Amino acid sequence: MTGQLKKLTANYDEPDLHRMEVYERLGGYGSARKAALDMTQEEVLDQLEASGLRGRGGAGFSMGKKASFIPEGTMEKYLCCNADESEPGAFKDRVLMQRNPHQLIEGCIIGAIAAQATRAFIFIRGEYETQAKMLDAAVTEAYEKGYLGSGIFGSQTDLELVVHRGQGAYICGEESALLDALEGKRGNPRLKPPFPANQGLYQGPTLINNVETLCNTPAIIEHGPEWFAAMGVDKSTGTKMVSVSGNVQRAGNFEVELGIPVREIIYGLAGGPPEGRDLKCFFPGGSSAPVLTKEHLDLPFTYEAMAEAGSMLGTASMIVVDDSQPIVPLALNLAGFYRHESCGKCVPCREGTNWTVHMLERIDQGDATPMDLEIMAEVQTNIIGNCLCVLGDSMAMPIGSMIKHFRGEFEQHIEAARAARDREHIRAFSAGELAAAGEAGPA
Amino acid sequence: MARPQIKEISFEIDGREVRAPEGTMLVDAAKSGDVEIPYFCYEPKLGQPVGACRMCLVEIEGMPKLQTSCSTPVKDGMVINTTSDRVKSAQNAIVEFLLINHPLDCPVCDKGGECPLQDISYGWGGGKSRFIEPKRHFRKPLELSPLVAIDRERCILCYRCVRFSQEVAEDYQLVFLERGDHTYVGTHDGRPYVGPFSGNILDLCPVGALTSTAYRFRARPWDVEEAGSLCTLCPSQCNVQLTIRDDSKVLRAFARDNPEVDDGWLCDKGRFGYQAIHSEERLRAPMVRDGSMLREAPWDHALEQAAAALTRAGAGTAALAGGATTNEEAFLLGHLMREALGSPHLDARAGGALDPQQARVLARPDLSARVSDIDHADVILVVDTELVEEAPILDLRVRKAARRNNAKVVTLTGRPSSLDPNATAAVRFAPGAAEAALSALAAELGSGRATGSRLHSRAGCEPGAIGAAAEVLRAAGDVVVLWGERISDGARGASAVDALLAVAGALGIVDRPESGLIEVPAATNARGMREAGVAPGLAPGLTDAPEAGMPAAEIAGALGAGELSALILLHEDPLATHPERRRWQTALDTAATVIAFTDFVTTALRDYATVIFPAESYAEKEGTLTHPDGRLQRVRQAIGHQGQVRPEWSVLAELAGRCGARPDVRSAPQVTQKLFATVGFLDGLTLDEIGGKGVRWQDRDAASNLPRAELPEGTLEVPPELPEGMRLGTVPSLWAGTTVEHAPSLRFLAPVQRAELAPADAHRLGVGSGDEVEVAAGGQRLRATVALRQAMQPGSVFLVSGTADNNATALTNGVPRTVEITKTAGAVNGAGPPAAAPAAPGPGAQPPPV
Amino acid sequence: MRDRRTMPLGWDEAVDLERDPAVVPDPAEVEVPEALRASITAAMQRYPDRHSAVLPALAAAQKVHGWCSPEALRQVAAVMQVTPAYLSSLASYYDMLRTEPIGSRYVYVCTSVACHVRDARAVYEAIAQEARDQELEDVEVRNFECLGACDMAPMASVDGRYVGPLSEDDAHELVAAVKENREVLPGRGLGDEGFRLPWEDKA
Amino acid sequence: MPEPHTPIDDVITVQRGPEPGGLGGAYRAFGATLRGLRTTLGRVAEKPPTYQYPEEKTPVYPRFRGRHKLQRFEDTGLEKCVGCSLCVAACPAECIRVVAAENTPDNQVSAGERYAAVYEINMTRCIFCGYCEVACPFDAITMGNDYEMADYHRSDLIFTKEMLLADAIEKTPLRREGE
Repeated sequence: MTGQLKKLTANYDEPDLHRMEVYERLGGYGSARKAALDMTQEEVLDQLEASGLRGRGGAGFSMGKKASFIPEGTMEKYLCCNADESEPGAFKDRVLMQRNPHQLIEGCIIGAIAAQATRAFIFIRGEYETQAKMLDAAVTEAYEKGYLGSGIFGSQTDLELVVHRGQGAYICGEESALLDALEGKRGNPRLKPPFPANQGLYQGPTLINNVETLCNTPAIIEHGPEWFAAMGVDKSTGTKMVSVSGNVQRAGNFEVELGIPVREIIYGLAGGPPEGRDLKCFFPGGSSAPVLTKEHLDLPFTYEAMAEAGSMLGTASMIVVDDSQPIVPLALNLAGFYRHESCGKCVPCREGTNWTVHMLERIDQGDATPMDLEIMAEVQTNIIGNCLCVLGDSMAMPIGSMIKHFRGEFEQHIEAARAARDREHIRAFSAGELAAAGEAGPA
Repeated sequence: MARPQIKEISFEIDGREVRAPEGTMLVDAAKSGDVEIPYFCYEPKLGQPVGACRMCLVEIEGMPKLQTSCSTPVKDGMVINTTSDRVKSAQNAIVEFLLINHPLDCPVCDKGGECPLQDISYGWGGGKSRFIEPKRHFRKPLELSPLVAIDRERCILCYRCVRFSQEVAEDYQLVFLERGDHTYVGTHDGRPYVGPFSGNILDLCPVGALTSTAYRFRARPWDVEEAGSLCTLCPSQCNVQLTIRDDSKVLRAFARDNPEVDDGWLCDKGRFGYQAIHSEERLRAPMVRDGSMLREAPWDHALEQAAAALTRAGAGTAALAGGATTNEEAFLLGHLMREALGSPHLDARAGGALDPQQARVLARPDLSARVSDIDHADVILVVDTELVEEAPILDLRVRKAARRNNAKVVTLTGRPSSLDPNATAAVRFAPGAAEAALSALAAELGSGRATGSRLHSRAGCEPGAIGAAAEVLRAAGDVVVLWGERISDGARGASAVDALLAVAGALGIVDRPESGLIEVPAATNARGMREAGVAPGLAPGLTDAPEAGMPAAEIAGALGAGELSALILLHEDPLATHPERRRWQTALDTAATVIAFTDFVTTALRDYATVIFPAESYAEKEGTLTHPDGRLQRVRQAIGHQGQVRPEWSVLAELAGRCGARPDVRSAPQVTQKLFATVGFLDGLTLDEIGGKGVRWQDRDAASNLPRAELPEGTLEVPPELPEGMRLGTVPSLWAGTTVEHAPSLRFLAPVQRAELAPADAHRLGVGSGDEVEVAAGGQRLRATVALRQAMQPGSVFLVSGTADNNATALTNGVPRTVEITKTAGAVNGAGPPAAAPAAPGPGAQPPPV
Repeated sequence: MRDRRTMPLGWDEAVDLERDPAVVPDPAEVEVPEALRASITAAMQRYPDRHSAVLPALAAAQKVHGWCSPEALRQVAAVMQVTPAYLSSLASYYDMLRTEPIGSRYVYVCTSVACHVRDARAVYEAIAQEARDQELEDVEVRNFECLGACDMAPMASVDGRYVGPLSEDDAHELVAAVKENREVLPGRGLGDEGFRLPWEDKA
Repeated sequence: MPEPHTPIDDVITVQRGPEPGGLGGAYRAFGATLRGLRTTLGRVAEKPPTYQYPEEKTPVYPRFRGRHKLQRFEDTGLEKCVGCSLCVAACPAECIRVVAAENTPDNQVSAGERYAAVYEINMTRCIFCGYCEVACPFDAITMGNDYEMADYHRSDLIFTKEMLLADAIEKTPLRREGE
């Protein structure tokens, strides 16, 4: 199990793939047509469930199972595609939408059929202006063809699809916050329960899926669930887009089978750290995943193995950090990101991220003692599990893991910064004294 | 939708077995087991829980993570632990997080001593802080409105105030701005938060972030006593709690939750109106006219003068009662008039008397709804009343029903209603054409009583609008009809009420216990006064008066013509509230004697009164009031009488005695008992039974003593055609009147006259928003500022009534009236409409403390 | 041009008691540019609930007015029949909506983790310095959260066009191109004809 | 099962004085008197111990709780009291009355937002327990060592803020260290 296995991205080298005729020429929309005309909703649902496809947005929950939670009934149901890819390190959805927008639209149609939804929304982050424009164009093409709108593919099913642009808020990637944002509110996460499958958008049952998850569905319908389940290992079926970034020689997206060794991804596909550098640590699943170190390089890249190692696979966005990077500025950058992106709704996340940033700043400025490190570690545990959504945990877990793995470096940094600050004080003090005596040069 | 049935379940909390209604949130259910779970953001009155403060985390068996007990409904067999180490450490952590940016300025903070954050930090906090970074420091306090100051350092972002603004008042003016730790509570573009209910956020704030500019630093909880009473400033009769210092001064008023009346909210008039009690200008001693001057006089002299004048006038006396006249005062006024002076001419309504038979029909228990029925109604029909101005708390109630219980709202009004955005159907008719609109609605609902063709055009409605409203109503189960007293005004009033009853009949209200009508009257205790016999044709208990008297409008004529010679004004100034101001001016001028009970001497009284007795404020009064839904509630004395003020019941009794018919009463409760004994359907009622929350007389057995009254049958009269031209309508302002003028905090809200016009009419008249216009009718004219209203029916103009200057009563005469509108020269276009122009004295001009 | 402020605008300010409260404006009292009204109305029709159109409407108003000015919000409020405060609340929540007149165009420089380890801070500071030196006006230059292009780190988004990988040396040319309103670093924008990452060429 | 009773050693030995007669007898008869006389004679040379109050005053101990005093900040002259009313809450005799008000830029009385517009202590009721001093979070109220507050009218014994703020005329001497 090495190297890439291009299934999702099989046709990505095709020029003008984003145009309807090219996509259709390569067999596009066949699955959606099949699902709309030849299959019942239960069949679509069964196939998705049997494939073992797990949500690619981070939580890794079975997509078919999630769709099966949508209750029966006459109320309006909704499908939301979560294209608010904002996790530092993640850029796979951008590529999927940009290269092959019709694949996503087809996935939306299949997802909507499975969820019996008659309205679908693609919530795309506002920063992806180019991608949103391409999606808009593709949606228009699909409407013109009758693949969207009333009676799709000439069936009895209706489906309205709207591309909804966010305006810049990481938290809108959290599914309930996404719903609030889509309803025209501040994108604050909601309390759960009720879960979106029961009470989501406009209080109706709502299926929310990541771009990559939905993009996988056409192939499942086309080739059957067994074909999909045969790839990967155990419960981590199918191929997975892995985004590798940071201190590597060849950053980019790679489609791999789950179960491939981590070393193969970092060193094989991405070329490893730059010449003369060594790996310090890596985030296996975006910046909210606790960091892992060299000792974890030989683990297989699966949901289970990453969890066992104390981290998570998440969005499968690997950020590689080499040994030239000091840990404190990295932690500060990370904490600063989460402080900025915290919605401010719940106390532990709002105050905890803020406090953590303050403490890291003090550490960096030589204003801290090793006791502060203890407090910081405890603040992280106080955040974890006490928040309304996972954003607080997303900061607390990696910061906690950094303290765990690099406590020595933190302590050295504290001491070095203190020493530097003291030297500066002494210098300023003596300069001041000299100035007072009127003998000094420039102050 | 009927009231839900509640099932009891049992669960275990901290090792004890507890029973609670199913579906109750854990925080509330825990209380039945004497377990207190701390929380900040939870407040069921504000809608769905938000789970933002995370203070209420508990451990529930079978759930891996701690759960917020404010959002977890209790289920049968649940096992909950609120004292485990996990829960404790989470609670300590949250308190520590909350306090890292909360200043510890409790000694200075107004909330100190009654602060949930203080209490919870003591009870559930870790007792230490490890936050050594500098806290946020900002300028404080900052004004949020003339009534509310905000201290953003202290704010813990619990969502309560913004949820109130968004989900209860629905004014959506107070919001969270920015994000994350930068989040703060604010308004758009530095505008003040001004709305009729803004003061409620003061009660909601669990820390000292929002403080009342009127109460700021006036007292500590241990300096004061609380006194439960009733607000008598509008017909909503909200239950209030007054904060009293030194037994003599009201410092604050806040809501005393009564789900059957106010649901725990209070409007700003009720909250800050108490300031008028201590106004320097309040009358504190009797005054007697001495030539052209009114002079302060000893009580005995004033009583002697008044009694002599009344004895002289005898049956030539008339009386008007208004405002917050209690049932007891109304009863004694009736005694004074009918027994002592032999005059039947007493009235409490400005727009004309209610037909006695209709009064009895409307009082029927099966036809009347209780306020809480609004919560569970399928459809709420609002007929020609602007609730937010006339009975604000009912406006909140209707909004709640629509938002929380998906009740449909149908508005049938002349002026665009503030409830229109919540309404499933909104029908606009021409001002004064309620009769035609109701007849048309009755016809659409299939009532056989409605006749006449083109009813909707007689009502001036869009074709089809009434049909759409009827569509909503036809499908409904329980319907609550809120109707404004004004539909029964004027010459066609009786026919309009008949049409209303036809609608009620077509909706089958009589047969549905949770359906009914609620009248929204003009005067606070209109219902009580009517039932106590202050009406020209009604004796106490809604029985026919032995001798029918004149209604208010005729009294004015008779006084002007010299047929009557004396007038008693009990809390009433006819120039402010009655139509045909000109005619009343003549009447007051001609009357030989005018005896008034008032707390503030208005211009009219200063010019015309012979004797003025100081009226009690509601904080000094003892008595009962009757809510429009029939609930009798007690007004209780909270402070000693200020100055030389005497209980009014005793003054009325004394006057009656001096005029020859001394009533046998020696105390306020004795008057109450006498009233209850006289009014058949209040038979056997006691003050104890009324208690703190009141009692609806319709719910008591004695209600069967109500004189029998059958629903009218037979066809309705055909309503008249509409007059041509710009038809005038009026809308009262909540902020009109002496209370607001004399409460320093509220003064900025005193209304300024404005003419609301449809854009088409404005275009035709060549006026724009903010222009000054002159509105004229019947030789009278007044000035107003134009405000454009998209939803206004063309051909209508609405003016505010009750303003200090340019009162619309100058133009009204009780019938649909048309007016001429002309632009006045020299007005500047584009100067925004001074809807709530802040008056000169801001909060800085308040009187010194105590 | 700004770095992230220590505290947001308005935090330390009292309201102006002399002004009227901001209630839902009556449609008859506000003039709205026809194109803006049409685009907001169209957006409202796309959703089952008109409130969903708030973000598209604010984005449209921002295009017209350059920022979410009180006047812009009043216009949106009048068309959508919501209060201006509701819009203020949203406009200040989302990073791409500007509540101050700091430029009608933008340069966002990503400084999040993946770019951080590739020295993005220096790139941002160089661009910010260049912007000051070249007196760049009407353009919002700020460091931004992850823009989802970690493969081309460090990178920036110039009015939605992603350019990268950048180095400090690119700052001068980037700012000059923005200032002269011409294409920024042609060939190095994501989606440009034949755009390849440097190591893809090597491969 | 009750424990068996074990008698404890509770016998008290009574020490008796000398029996009558002899030297011991004499001591028994006059010993106490002589000892008393020794004290008396020992004081013969001393001056009378009467203090000529009020001309002469007994010094009080440093922690003696006498007349209250409201403090100001030495540097700014602002009052330390912010009118928080905690002393009122603490006072068991309910003899303090505080009415607070808000500082304005033109009228800055205390540091912070709040000041005591009225601060009264009813000295006829005060029991000088010192709880107010303990309760005060700003050390604004302290207890001096004056105890001479007698007056002819009760109303004069309601001390106003001005009286409490004024520099008290310290009439009572303080006991020196070790005195």
